[in-house]
Amino acid sequence: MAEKPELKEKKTIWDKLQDLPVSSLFILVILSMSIIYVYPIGLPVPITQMAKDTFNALNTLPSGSYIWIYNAYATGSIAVHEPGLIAILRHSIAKHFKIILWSADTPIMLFPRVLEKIKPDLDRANYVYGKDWAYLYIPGGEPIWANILQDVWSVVTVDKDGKPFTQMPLMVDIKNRGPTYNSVNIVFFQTTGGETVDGMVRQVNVRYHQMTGVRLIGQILEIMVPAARPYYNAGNMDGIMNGGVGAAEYELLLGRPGAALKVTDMLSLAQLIVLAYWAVGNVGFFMKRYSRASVPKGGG
Amino acid sequence: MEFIDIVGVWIAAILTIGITSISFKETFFSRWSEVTYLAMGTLTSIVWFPTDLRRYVLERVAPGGAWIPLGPRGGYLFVIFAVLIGIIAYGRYSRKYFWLYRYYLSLSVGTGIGVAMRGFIGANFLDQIRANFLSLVVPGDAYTSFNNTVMCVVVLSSLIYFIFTFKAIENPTVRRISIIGRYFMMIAFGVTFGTGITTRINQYAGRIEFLIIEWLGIKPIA
Amino acid sequence: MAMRIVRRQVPLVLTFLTGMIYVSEWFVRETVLTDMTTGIANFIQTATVFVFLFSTINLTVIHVARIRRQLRGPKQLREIFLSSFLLAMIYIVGIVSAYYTVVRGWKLPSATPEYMWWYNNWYLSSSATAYAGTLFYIIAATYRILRIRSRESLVLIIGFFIALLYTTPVATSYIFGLSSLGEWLDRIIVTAANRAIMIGVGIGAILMGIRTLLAMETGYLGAREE
Amino acid sequence: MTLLLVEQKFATGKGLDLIALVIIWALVLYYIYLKKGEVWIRRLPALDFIDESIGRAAEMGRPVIDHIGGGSPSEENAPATVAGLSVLGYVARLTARHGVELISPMQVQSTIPMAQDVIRTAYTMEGKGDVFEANMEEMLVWAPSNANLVALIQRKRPAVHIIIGPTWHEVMQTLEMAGRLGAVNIGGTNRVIQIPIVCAVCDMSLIGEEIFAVGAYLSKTKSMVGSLAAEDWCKIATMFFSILGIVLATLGPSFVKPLTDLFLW
Repeated sequence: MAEKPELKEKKTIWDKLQDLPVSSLFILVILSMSIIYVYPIGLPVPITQMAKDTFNALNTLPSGSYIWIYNAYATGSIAVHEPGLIAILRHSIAKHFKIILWSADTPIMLFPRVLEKIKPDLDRANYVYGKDWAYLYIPGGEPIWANILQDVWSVVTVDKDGKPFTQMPLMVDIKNRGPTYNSVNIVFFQTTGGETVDGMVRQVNVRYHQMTGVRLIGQILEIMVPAARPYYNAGNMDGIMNGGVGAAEYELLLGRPGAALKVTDMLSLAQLIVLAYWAVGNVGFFMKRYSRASVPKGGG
Repeated sequence: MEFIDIVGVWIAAILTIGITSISFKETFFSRWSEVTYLAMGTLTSIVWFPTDLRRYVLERVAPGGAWIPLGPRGGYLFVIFAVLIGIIAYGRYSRKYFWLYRYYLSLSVGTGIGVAMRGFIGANFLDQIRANFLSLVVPGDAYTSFNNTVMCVVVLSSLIYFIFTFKAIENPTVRRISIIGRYFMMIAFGVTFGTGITTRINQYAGRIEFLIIEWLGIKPIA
Repeated sequence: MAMRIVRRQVPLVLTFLTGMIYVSEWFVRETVLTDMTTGIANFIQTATVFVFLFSTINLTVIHVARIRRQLRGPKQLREIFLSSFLLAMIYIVGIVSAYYTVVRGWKLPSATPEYMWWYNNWYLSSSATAYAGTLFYIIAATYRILRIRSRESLVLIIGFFIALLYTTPVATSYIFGLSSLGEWLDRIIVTAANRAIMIGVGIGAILMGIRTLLAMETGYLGAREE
Repeated sequence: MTLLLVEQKFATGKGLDLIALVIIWALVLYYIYLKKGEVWIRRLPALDFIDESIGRAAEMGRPVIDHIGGGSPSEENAPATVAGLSVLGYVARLTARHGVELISPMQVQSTIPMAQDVIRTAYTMEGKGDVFEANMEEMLVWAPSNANLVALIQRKRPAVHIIIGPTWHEVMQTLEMAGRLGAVNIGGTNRVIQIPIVCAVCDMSLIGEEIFAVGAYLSKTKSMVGSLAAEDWCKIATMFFSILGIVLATLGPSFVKPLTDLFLW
């Protein structure tokens, strides 16, 4: 921005509308989100076909199936992904699935928060760690996932706390059933990075869907849905949980309202405020341009 | 709740407010929060060092391995060489030995390029071409026919926009097509931008939730 | 000349070979190749373990340089205070936590309660806020930048407007047809435009890879020897 | 027998991938070594814009921030990182020539030495090697995350903010803050999800694959520019096969099946 000679022009109302301090917008958004969180209105949440498909992908499996959950979310999106993970875990526990989770560093550090919330469900269903569910520490991307589905024992032999697989009936059972893909009925992944979706589709759906009928669902951020939707339309993915909204829809379908559902009110209100601000800015811009055009040339 | 937990919640709340305040204006408070975050991010690599050392170095030279540098676990020689290269990377601090780290880099970049090339040729190129094979006339389904036509127009016109070296793109007709492509891309960008706002609101909701429930201790009305 | 070969040509050849091994491993089922790629991946993993100090050295050097310069006014003092605080945190918390992970039998840092306290309260809150704080930047940009300046920006804004309404749960339940319009845009226009961009990015990256492997694009090694 | 061996050794479903890759290699080699890169190329306005804005930064006496994104060189974003580095090299030469302060925040530890080498070479070529040696650590400042990048921008108040390379959510934050503080934004990324944000917020943006072309364009060596022609032939081939596929698919599913099978081979 080169220094322009200062044109002493009087600030009109339209100029002011264009340069409202952005901090006012921030404060308005924060305040409205906080207030509506404490006093929720309960605005309606329509349930999309995509959410229904995601729910049914899990719901139509027989009990005793194996669900593999890959977590790859960063700390910033715990508000989006934790409710999704909790909903899926609750659903799996209710359906008596065998649950195997795997992830790299960050989600392991975040898992205690989730465990705290699903503890009652685990106890009620008599889930025993090592027999009915397990959490593995496996860092690495696509090549590693390929190996996991081929033979998980070749990748790791201990769980996240260093407990050997030989002491875990679940993992021994998986080994006895032959290649690992025999013991994978559905894969659920959560990610904040676009590359994971492509990799999961390649390694899970493309390689094994025809062979074993494995299903693939995932929770991704809303911003990634346009890029991932082709996979869903083509049947490569059985369902996509559309970020926080998707988690809220899932909670509704499951009949266990949780953290995600509370967020939808905040979402509606905050988006409307943003729209209002945007409209104000554009009105200012247009009126200014209009008044400028009507003034004879020479004003600036 | 123990004292240490209460301290923890307060620190977390202060940092949440401090990091948020960066987007408002630069103040001492915002700088302090940013520096704290920088410290926490940087020290993570120090904290993980023993674990990484054990996992990627010590376990790989555990007894019972081989000296031959091949195979999934790698031989002793291979690991020792890797350790040397890793340490050599610090040669960047010396003007005389700065070329040493290029050995590390060349392997690293070679891997990246190889992975990208082999992945993109199928997923980004051929699969996408195949996805274009859409029928423009689906009997008895005007809606799908229309959708397919639109898709083909968008893909082809956008592709023309990206051509660099053919003189033909200066031709007014071709130019007009490429501008149409650009307009379609702009709509798509707008849609993604809009969904971006939704994503971020959802993510920030988690912080507000934390402040209200854990810090202020207010129970929302069900 | 000999030095030049060691300094420059050998790394370029290594890049070429590594790239080619990875590409051929994709197409040919040969145990030797798979072993080689796994070997290279492990090699990089092992070597990368040791670059962990680059960041700390950088921060320390900047700090020392700040102190060496004469103190000039409160601003400089503030910077010195902040960077001292930064380094103290890194060294004390980092080294102590690393020590504890070793003492506790080389477990993952997540098994060290001392570190987890720092992680949960200091790191998690700040990183989560920093990431989620993108909200404030994106809404500020919406207000400041998304103005209907030209025909092109008008088109962009139409897409933006529909998408923002479409992702608002309350709007989709009250405005008829909005959800199908939004879904149509998402499914047809966005998919198609993304596909064109993906094809372009794919080809561009492959060509960039070829240029790099052929040692034409040597930017990453410095443009030439001095 | 030999066929069986080939069958065993060759991974299935990747036949056309291999052929396409070989053809692309052949095209590149043809344009570089036989045509000697004699091709016409359209202008990329973003590049002249870089020159102009750095000149303006010199007039204003404010620094330039060039950021190559947060991709690791050993992953699939490597090509984009290399592209970002070639722009960084060009920018560094300009800043060395004009005597503008250059800051390149680094997000990944293993890219620090790469950027160091690039900037050092650029400064040495302009005869200002000592300037680089004196300010090396301040130029390659460690800023691993978005908050650090934003704070850096707030502190330094750059006149020009360039971000070219693989980027994640930090691109939104840095571009908006730099824009609010009056900097000129130039951006480009290869990651499909972030392209819209770069395109909407930047003063001048490079969409998708343009960032890969920039390196070739900036180097001004004929062979590099020549390889861009190979890229365009790939796009022509894409269009050709797409149109062929569309025509066959419109005629009926049985017509397009051979072509689909070819692509799946």
